[in-house]
Amino acid sequence: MAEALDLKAIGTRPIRPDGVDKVTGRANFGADMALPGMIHAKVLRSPYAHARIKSIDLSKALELDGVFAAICGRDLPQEGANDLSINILAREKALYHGHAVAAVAASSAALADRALDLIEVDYEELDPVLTIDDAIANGATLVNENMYTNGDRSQPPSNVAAQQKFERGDVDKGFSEADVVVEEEYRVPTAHQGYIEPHACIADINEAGRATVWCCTQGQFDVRSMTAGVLNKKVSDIKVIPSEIGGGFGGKTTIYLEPVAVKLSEMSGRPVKMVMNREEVFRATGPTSATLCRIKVGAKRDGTITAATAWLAYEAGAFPGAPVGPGCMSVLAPYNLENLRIEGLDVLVNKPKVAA
Amino acid sequence: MAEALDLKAIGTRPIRPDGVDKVTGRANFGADMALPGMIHAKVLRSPYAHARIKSIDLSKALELDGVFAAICGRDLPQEGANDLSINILAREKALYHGHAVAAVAASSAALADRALDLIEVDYEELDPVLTIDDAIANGATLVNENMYTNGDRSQPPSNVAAQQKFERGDVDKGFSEADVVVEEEYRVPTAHQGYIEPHACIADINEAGRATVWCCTQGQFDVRSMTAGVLNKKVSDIKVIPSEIGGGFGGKTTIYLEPVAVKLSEMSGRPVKMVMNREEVFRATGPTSATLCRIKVGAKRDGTITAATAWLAYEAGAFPGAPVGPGCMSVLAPYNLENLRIEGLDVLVNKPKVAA
Amino acid sequence: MKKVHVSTTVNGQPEEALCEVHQSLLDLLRDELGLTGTKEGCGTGDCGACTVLLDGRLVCSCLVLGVEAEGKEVTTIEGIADPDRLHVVQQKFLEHAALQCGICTPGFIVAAKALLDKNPDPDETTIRYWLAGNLCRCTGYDKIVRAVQDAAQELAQSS
Amino acid sequence: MKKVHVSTTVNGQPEEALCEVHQSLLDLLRDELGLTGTKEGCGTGDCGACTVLLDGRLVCSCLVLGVEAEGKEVTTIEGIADPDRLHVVQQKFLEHAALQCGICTPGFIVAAKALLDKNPDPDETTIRYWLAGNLCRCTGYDKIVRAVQDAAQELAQSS
Repeated sequence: MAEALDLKAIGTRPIRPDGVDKVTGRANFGADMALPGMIHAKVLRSPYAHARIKSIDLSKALELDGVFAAICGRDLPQEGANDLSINILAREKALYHGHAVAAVAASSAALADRALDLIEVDYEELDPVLTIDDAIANGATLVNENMYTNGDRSQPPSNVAAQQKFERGDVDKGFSEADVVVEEEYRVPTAHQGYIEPHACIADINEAGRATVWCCTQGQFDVRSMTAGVLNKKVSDIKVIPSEIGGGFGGKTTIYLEPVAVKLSEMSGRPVKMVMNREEVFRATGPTSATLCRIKVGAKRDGTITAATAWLAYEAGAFPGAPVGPGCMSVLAPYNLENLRIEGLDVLVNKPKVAA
Repeated sequence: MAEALDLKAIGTRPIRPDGVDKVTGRANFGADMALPGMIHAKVLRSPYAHARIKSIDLSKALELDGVFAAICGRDLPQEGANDLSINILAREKALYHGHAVAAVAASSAALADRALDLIEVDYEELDPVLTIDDAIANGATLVNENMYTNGDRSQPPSNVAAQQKFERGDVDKGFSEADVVVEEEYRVPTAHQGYIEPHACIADINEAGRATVWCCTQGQFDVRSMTAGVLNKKVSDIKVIPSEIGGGFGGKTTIYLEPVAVKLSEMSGRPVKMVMNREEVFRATGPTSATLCRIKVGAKRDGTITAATAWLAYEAGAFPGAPVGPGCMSVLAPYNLENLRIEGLDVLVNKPKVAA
Repeated sequence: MKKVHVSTTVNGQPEEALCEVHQSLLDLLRDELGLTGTKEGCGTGDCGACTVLLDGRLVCSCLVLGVEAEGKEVTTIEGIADPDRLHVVQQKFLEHAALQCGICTPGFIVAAKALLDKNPDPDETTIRYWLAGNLCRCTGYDKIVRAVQDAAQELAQSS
Repeated sequence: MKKVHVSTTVNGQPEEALCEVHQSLLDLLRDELGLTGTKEGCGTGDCGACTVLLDGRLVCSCLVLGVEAEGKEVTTIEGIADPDRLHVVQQKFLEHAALQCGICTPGFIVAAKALLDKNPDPDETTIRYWLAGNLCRCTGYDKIVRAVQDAAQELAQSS
């Protein structure tokens, strides 16, 4: 054995350096900042999981005393209208129950909430696609009419945004050599990370177009580049200052509120604070994927696996990007298999886009 | 001549990058910060230019409702009791009219002001030394009884903290060769920089002994090391965050309030804000030196200077450190002289220590 | 509607604030008095992040109206430590690493201190029951329970 | 003594705040309403850094009591720009480099705008007289005067 080492850190129980500030209430989290002259914004969210937005009328909300500004999707730059931007404010369609449709900034959060009731949205309700089974069925309602599997426009549009396959050997031969074949289907429902701290931010932009955003994230540079992208601004025009983060678990390195707050600050000339409530966190921020997996394993009596197949369908939510790739890469990875086939599907459904 | 260059910056009139925030009121200066639970401290200042402090009784001030903490010189670490520390809170003597003697932290600045009236200080008034003439006269009252010129204890103590001499050639011979000898005496009074923004800071220290100080300075690292020195703390336990600075002109790279605010924060468990008023700025922060200079120049009728002497006495205020060295180095520097003698004196008087 | 002028005592200090009638005590503390140590996790009394003492009674400040604080005594996380040292519950949370992100910590500490003030020698079941109204997403609760047990032991030894 | 509940209008928005009777309008704006754009340089009405409009009249807010703002209209530096663009006086201060450290700038801009609202075509003497109550330690005034002259000219052309 090696000789005893004079270890300086291993075996000690140091007090965490942020500990004192966290047990005394000093530590500042996302909603703890305040700026002079700050106003508050709230988000109007779709009451439908899937609906065409025929019109949005902000005028009555804007007439309410104490309301400074109101926006909807058409007020964000069309140049940045990628998935991220459309998730932040819906355009043609509301894609999930809770999808942000408009936002109002007012002198108080309560007043902003009241102003939301004055926004008139004319929806045409559509069939929602709520399960993988429904999403991949023949003739399924399309979450996105312009989505083609792996971008292949020679096929009709589909709710399957991407499909990937990994194969080795000959699975038919493998299964035929098996003494036992087990095939099971597994369903895992959507699970939200459930961080105790709701998403929050403050944005302040000056007349020279330079914005500062305070928010609870461990990914301030991601937040900066994403916010710049949605607003079609230079990253050098945005400074993101992270607060303590009250739990993220992968859910706080993306953005929901920040570009809206910057835009409302620009329109009102005031710093704008936005804090989600718990319901908004659950309705509109990214959980992990619900999955439907079919696994088939063939083995000899001595335990040797002769073949295995895995069919993994992951809910992406309303925009592509479920972590099905890592799923495919790991599902059979512990075994040294001669014959395998793995198929992974990134499936759109009318739910919030997954995160982590 | 050189060819025309394609200059990118010279000749343009760019808008200063901090400009928009300064014309809109967004720019945050020293007094513009506020922290939750923050309390306010004020300083009791000596009404005498020179007085022995026989006793200080803080007890009545501490009994006032809403007062959180009070300190005087004995509450600062004796390990750090150098000139800087004694300037920040007087010990045995008050050394100028306005010298900080005690400080109180209370729930409002007005209440802290009222509490100052309850502090009982027993002064023994001493003769003040207010001019260079008085300071260097034989038998002058001593500002500091332990001050020896250039540290030379073979001579009696003196108000002349330091004396420096520069000589070249033979001035007597030079003056004897002159056709004209002119000798004049010049007096320049004390001038305060007069920055419009009074000194201000907020300090917040946690139970682990880590302090954050917000203040208006361009020298945050100087402020950090000085504050650490006075409090006998590690620099790594202090973080200094500079605000915009509303004029400094050399007067804001030292400290007056910061260790007091940190100490009061430690005693009260609250963030402590300190803002000087205009009178305090003039009474207690560093102006530039008053000077008394005697210059003698001998020259021939053709303009050739044959000899020159300069005797420069600079008021240091109550602690040594007037910029007499640079004065000596520059007073005759424009001339190519064969015979010169320059003498510089760093003179203590009962006035605030000079800065810049 | 005009705001209501509320006079209350927070952590032993008299405080005055203007409060809209619909504002919660949590809003009053955070938004009007700037005491942001008390956190909002759910706004519906489920997570306990906003736990404070109101006249000595443990409440979810999100379920109390701000105007109800009139004339009452409120204790928040900011009032738990002495100026010169942490409360033993705070110290034990640090030593047992009973916090991670820290957002639930103020509520847990206010609740745990209230428990020990009432019952200096609680058994594990009592501690878990008392803290059942406080949710933590990081620690898994065991370290929190051990911190409270250790704090109780230390308080018993020092008294 | 209990604080006084003051209802006022600041930059067009209704505001309510609690104010001690001895607090100045400057204190009310800065400490109670968080509008720190208005600065304190002297506290005695000499420097003009705290200049605001009270019912349209130029005042040193350090010389007005906070309670005097009851029912009145206050305009501060924060209310000079439109949300989407600077006021021409602000723009001209930038273009003429009529600011350096910036602590006096809010007072100068509020005062200069008030002058141009009253007298759209002031001569240099009038500008210097009107701004005599505002002290600047950095710029030497000439650039400030030129900025105001240029702003007047631009306003004349645009109207």
